[in-house]
Amino acid sequence: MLLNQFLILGAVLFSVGVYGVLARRNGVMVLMSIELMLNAVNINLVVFGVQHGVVSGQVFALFVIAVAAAEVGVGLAIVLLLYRNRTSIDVEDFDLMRG
Amino acid sequence: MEALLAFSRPALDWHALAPELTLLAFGTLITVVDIIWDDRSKRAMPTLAGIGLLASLLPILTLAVDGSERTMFGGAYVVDDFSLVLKALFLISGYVVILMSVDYIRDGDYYENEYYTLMLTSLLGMVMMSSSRDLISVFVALELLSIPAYMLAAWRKGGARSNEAGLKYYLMGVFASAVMLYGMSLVYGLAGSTAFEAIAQELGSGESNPVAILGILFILIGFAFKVSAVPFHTWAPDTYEGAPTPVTAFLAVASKTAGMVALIQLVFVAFPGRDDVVQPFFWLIAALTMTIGNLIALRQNNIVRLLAYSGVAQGGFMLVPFAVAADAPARAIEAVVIYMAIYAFMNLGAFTVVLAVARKTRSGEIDSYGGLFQYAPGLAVAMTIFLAALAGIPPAGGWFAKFGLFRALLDAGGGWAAGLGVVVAVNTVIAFAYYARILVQMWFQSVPDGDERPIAIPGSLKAALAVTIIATMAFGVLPGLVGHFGEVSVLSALGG
Amino acid sequence: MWMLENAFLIPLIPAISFVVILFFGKRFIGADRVHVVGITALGLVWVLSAVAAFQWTQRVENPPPDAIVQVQHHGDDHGDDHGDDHGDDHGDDHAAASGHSGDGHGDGHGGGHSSPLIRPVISTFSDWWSNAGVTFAVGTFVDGQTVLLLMVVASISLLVHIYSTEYVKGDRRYVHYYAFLSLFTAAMLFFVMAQNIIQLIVGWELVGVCSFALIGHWWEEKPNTDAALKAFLTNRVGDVGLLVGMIVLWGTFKTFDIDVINTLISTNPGAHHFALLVAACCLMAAVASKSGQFPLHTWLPDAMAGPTPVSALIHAATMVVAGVYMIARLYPVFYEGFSIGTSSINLMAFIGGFTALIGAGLAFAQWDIKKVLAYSTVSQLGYMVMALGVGAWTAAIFHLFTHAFFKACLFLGAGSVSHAAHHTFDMRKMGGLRKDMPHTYRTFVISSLALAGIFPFAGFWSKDEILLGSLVGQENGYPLMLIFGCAVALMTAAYMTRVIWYTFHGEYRGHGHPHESPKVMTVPLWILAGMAVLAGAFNLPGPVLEPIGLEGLAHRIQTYAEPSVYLNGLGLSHPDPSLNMALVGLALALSGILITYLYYWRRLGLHGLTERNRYARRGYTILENKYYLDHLYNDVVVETVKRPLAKWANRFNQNVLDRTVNTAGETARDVGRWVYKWIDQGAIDGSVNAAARGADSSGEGLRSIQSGKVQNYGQLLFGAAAVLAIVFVIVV
Amino acid sequence: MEVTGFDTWVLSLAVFLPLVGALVIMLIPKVYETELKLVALGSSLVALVVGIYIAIQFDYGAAGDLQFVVDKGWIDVINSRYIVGLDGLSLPLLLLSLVVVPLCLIYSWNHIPDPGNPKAFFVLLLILSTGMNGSFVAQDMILFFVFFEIVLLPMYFLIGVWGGEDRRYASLKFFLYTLFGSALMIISFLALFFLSKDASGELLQTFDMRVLTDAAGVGIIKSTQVWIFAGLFMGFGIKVPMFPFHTWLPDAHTQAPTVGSVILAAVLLKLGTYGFVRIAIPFLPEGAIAWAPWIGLLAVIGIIYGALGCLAQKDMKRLIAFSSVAHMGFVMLGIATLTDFGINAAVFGMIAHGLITGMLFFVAGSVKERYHTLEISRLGGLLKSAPRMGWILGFASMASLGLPGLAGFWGEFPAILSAYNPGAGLSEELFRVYMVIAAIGTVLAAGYLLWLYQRTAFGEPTEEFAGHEIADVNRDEWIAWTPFLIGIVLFGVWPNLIFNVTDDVVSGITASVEAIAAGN
Repeated sequence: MLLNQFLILGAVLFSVGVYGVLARRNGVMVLMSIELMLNAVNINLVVFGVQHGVVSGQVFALFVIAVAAAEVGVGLAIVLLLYRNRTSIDVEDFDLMRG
Repeated sequence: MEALLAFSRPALDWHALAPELTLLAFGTLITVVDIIWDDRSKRAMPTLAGIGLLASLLPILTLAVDGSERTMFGGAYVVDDFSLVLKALFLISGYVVILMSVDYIRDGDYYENEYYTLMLTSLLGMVMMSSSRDLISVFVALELLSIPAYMLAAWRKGGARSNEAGLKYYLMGVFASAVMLYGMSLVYGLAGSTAFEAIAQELGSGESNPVAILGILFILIGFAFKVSAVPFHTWAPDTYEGAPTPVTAFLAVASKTAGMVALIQLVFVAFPGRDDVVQPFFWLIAALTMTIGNLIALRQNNIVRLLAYSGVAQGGFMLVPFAVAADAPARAIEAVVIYMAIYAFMNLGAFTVVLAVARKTRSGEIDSYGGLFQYAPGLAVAMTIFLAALAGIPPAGGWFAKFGLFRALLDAGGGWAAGLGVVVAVNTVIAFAYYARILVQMWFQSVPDGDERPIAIPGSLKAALAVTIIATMAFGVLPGLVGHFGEVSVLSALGG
Repeated sequence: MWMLENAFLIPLIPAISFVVILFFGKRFIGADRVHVVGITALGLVWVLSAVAAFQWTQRVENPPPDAIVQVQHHGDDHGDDHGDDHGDDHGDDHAAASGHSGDGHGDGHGGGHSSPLIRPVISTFSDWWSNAGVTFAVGTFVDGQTVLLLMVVASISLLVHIYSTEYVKGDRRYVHYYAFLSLFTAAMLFFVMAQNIIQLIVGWELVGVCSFALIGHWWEEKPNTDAALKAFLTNRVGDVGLLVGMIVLWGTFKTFDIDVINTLISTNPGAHHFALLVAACCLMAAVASKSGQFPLHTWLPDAMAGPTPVSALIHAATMVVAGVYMIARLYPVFYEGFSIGTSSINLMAFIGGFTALIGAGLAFAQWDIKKVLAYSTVSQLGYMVMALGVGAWTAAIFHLFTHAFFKACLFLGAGSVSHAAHHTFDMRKMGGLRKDMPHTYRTFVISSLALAGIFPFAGFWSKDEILLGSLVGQENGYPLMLIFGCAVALMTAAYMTRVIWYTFHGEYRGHGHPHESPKVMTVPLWILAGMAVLAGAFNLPGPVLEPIGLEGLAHRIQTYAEPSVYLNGLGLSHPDPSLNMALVGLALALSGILITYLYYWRRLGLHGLTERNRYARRGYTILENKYYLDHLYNDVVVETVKRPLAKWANRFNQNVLDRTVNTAGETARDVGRWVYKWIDQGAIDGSVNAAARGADSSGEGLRSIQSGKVQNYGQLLFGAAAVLAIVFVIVV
Repeated sequence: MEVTGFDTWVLSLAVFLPLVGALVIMLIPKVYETELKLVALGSSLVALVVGIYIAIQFDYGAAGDLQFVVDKGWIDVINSRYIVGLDGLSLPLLLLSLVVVPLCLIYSWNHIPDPGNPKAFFVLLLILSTGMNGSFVAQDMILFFVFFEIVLLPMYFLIGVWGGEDRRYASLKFFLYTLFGSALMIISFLALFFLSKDASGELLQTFDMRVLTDAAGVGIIKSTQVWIFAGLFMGFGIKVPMFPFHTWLPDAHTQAPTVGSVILAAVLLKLGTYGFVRIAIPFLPEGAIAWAPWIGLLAVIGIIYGALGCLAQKDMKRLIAFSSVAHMGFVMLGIATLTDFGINAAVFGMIAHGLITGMLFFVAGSVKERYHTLEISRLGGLLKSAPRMGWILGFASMASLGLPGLAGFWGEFPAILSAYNPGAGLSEELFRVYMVIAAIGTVLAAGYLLWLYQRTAFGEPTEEFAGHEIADVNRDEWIAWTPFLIGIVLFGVWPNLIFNVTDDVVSGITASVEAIAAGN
């Protein structure tokens, strides 16, 4: 099967996600990028699972999806909180504490 | 349909799971109680949470007495002495944190019940972490302990700093766990299984495979983030400063310990054969963490921030034994476990004093400690003991922790180990330089604002202080106590 | 022989009196009556010393069997005495020793009167200290040399105690004064009966401290304390030599016991020559500092800042001879080290002779009477050292003996003078005192004659032996030393005459009315003067006594005091008395007096010295038109003696030696300051602090990582991860 | 000697009684000042009595063996045990530390230095005392390490709280130096633990000093020994302190309160030299032989250097502090020779230096208290304004410059003497050069001490203080000082009191070193 292609897809997705996290300044976009990374992982897991012919990979993927949902929930809550207090979701603005 | 019904429940060892279940039960209980009588229940909450923790200690004791090693879910979840020791440690430190929180949370009129629920949930994650021997369970445990922690960090929802702390912790956390997951996926891909034993067999075999190295590194980095090792520590100071102080204590002790536990299992159970990657990696990380953490700490003026960096440096000390994981595994594990145990108490103690003092001075600046010895000699002496312990000066406990490191290093022997030993020695000195700044303020300076009214310390804080002081001194004078736990945990962790 | 075994009592008594005076003096005895304690103690000491001396003579005259070292069974005997100290090679001990001792008798002191070799009385008391399981005892070592010194110290110290009751009456620190006199006496006695070289060191240092304390007795005035410090520090410099030298001895013989060391050398001469040379040179430094030998003598004149009786006791009669005493005590070391037996010039002899010369020269340049006497002491000590250097052991000790008395007498006389003349020592403020203080005058003159070496005064005999010794030497003579000796003999007579002139003749140039000192001061003077006359009788050469049929009494000091038990082994020989040498010496002394006399009394003096009052009358007229007389006689005396030698010596002394000593201290301090400022605070401490600052600032720098921007954190995290990944993938 | 009944715990008693006293005091409220002072003095005195009992019971015939040994389990995990015991080497030092503390308490009875607070002051002194006593009797390396470290914090606070103007800097410096040293020391201890083998080549894996002494480093190859010794050298050398690690000492001494300086000089510095004699040399003979020339070199440098430092000082106390560097130089020279003479002299030197320099610091403290300055140029005429104190200062100076008949001499002379032919095949030429340099050091010692004395005691008081009434030695001072003065004279007159006790132990040590040296 096309193992390498899937892996490359995963890698590309992951990289895009990383870029998004590090470059985008909009908090929501950052969250989305993280989702991208997680999904890259999922692709890997599923593909490897298929390749090895074991189910555990897909199970792992399911866990990841579930956890990701929870994470994003918390993330959005925090972003909302910040927006309420600071009327901004630009992650660059939040540097009260440094040094 | 058939498939659905075909599901057969895996065999559960209820005794082994009792601690987790008890925690879970109390977590939900708190929520339920809160729903039933909301405001009237506030006072009961901390008590309830405390009882919950103590209650879940009981099965741990019975299990310890029983002593047999119990494995479940195809080796994904193991209850052995090692895990028991650490579960106990988590629960006790959690209990101390709750003692610290009571008045803080109440006075700040934040949500109380949710606070304790989350605290218990996070602890549940840690307790699970110490038993996980499988990528999936490790991952789940990690997230279970992290997600509530994100919320706790942002607890003061009105406070901009608290929000920011939460945000930073959250973003970095999930980013790190994403990286870690990617590593896990690669490792899984090579091993074809998520169980540690299997991974050990697959990856353990000699020749180096770039993908494997990448996977291992990413996983390790994920947890290096958790234990705030340089250069993955950046979130820690900001989060510690911004988060509510009890939460900071919780993060600095419990969640860091959890990360260490995960690392122990990964390094000694999952990647025992890969010392070519593991040892240099940790040598580098440990040296960096100690040194940079200490150096930056020299320049801090906010005590919480100073303790944060000191915590980073302490984490570096804890990472030292991993650098000789393969050469002296037994001593290494022992050293880490002992260090974690002692560190938990001395650091919690320090934070407790900070809380108590802050009740009067309402400030986190080091200068605000001026003349503490004059108006609150008790607190000053307590703080002195904790700082001495952190600096590793007998008879306060810390010396034995440091001793463990040196012991592991020299047992491994060789130039690299000795070199790291010297790095440790130098860092001990640097570390005392900034601990001394607090001592100087407390003992040598006069009170900045001449008010010398003694500090009223609420009972719960007194209790927390008592526990931590007694533990710290006991570990220092009779290190055998903690040493024993270190020993038993070694045997089981190495499958002995 | 009881006294000889229990000699430790002798130093013990003054030690006790020190404690009593210091701690109970003021309260229980009364500040003005403490001298009673001291004098009583010294009286006791004197009696005991006398007993010891008598018992020693008995031991020599009819020795108990165990005291004799049979020349024939020399080696074996020692074998018994000193156990395994040198258990080997008895055979050649035997031969060598007996041979030497044989000819030692042959040309020994005229009458061929042979004395058996008497072993000293050594008694040890307790385990003083111990090392490597070996314990080292403290004990006493009594032989003729010891008892001789005991007598000298006891007598003079006693007289000084008595004399001081008047001299320092009403002093602000009367108690301390007597306390330290006692302590000094104790230390000195302890030193002379030292059984091992450690004890030598101890006594040596203790007397030094007492001298420090007594020189600085009037410490309110800075000059006094400076003098005290100078004395102590100069002696410390010498003590380096002492320590090292003694250590070398220990390293060579692995024992501290003086008797063993001496025996080992004398029974096996020639062994470890080099080690002995090193030891001897080091010890010479110590001698130079303690006994005021060139070039470390400069402290001695300054030491005159102390009270005069102290100068008499410490800086003339006793402490300053400690060096000489040590050489005599460890004579085999020096004899072998400097190979005195074979050479015709050696370090010790030269230093001694040279010191004698410059000392005498300097005595001319002084106006302070005590300084004249101080330089005279330097010069006479040089004599003794020179004598030891040429192998004339007995002569040296004999001279030490006689010199102690007449020099003490001179100092006390000077003290009495200043007591009369308003506490000045400047001879220009004196003059014509002989009428006012006849006793002082007479005693002073007697001792001066003794010092000048005029027949039949004590100095004549001892100085004669020294000159004789350097003439004959051992295997070959010491011509240079002889020349030095003769020159000094002449100069000594000369400067003493000068002193007498300025002090007692002419007319009184001071103010006030001088008066004779009370009996308590003059009686000691007379006693000492008496000794200055008679002391010579203790070692008269045989020929002198033959006419009166007393040759049995000849060479008493040589017989009793000389440790032949060691010296014979070295083959030390004694020159036969020579009339010519005696005459030459006498002639030199007389001519010295004569020239000076001419210088001050004009040529009429040539008629002789018998009718005093006439020359006195001349004296006044001389003073009226002094100028052209000076001009006249400068050509004769000053140009030949004073200018060249004295002035040069003085300049050298003041500008070179003295300045070196002083500037040494200054430079040490400057070096100290420099090192402290630059090395200690600068380099060492600085580097440490710099490291600390470095840590601090690097911490500051690292803080910039913590930008507070979450995305920078992320970049750092992922960047680090990537870098690590790449590195490991490549490396591993 | 089999230990029975009371004797099994006398040592622990002597060690921990002061600590008990400290705990009791902590419970007494501040206001009962006299009571807590009494408790402090009482506990330290009882400890002293126990010490005297020990000294009486001590079997001097077997001074070479450990006596009153107690061997109980402590940290089984790392096989470290609670082993205490004392032999001829420990006994004098233990007594010294037992004697010094109560005297310091008495001295500070009525004048606690600013900012007062006798409670804390006495508590710290007592904790300090426990640490010092323990270090001298501990026979297990870990136990030794713990006691060795316990003294740090109390001294840190004594200097930092009750010290002079520059106290923060001084105290921190003192602490960091020592901490660094002891960190390296513990590394070396562990290396010994893991590497030591017994004669049959079995790994010992013990911290028991007795065992390691017997093992005498067999089975540890030379290069390793040298490295381990280096660690110990840092640990102990900084404590001594040896050039060039000495710079903490003058600051600490100058800033510390009087009794702080006294204890520092009298006991704390001895921990370092004691460590060399007790641990470094017997455990690692080959390392010792390899290091000896360098130690000797640093020692003689220290001698000259400390003296020069003294000559430069303008402050009396700082001068005395620098003189410590010189004196410890003699001690270290003695140790470096690896001979009985040398090491015996070193031990004697420790005691003598403790008494003499302690005495000098006492006087300096009292002078400071009366004149409110220690600037030498401003002092003067002490003999006139306070004769007795002047006398004591003179006496102590004389003792300090190594006057025979007083204690100082017996620390110096045999040390110099031992350098004439060093043991264990060390280069004679080299050490003879050291010997001469050291001997010259004695001259400088006389120089700075007498100059000090001349400038402070002799002459007339400076007009600044001419009018003032300067009180002479008072009762407390007499009580505190007399034992020192007696000790200085007693040991000076009859040195065997100490040599006799230490000799056996020292002979044992040197014997093993010689054996090793002969072996290769």
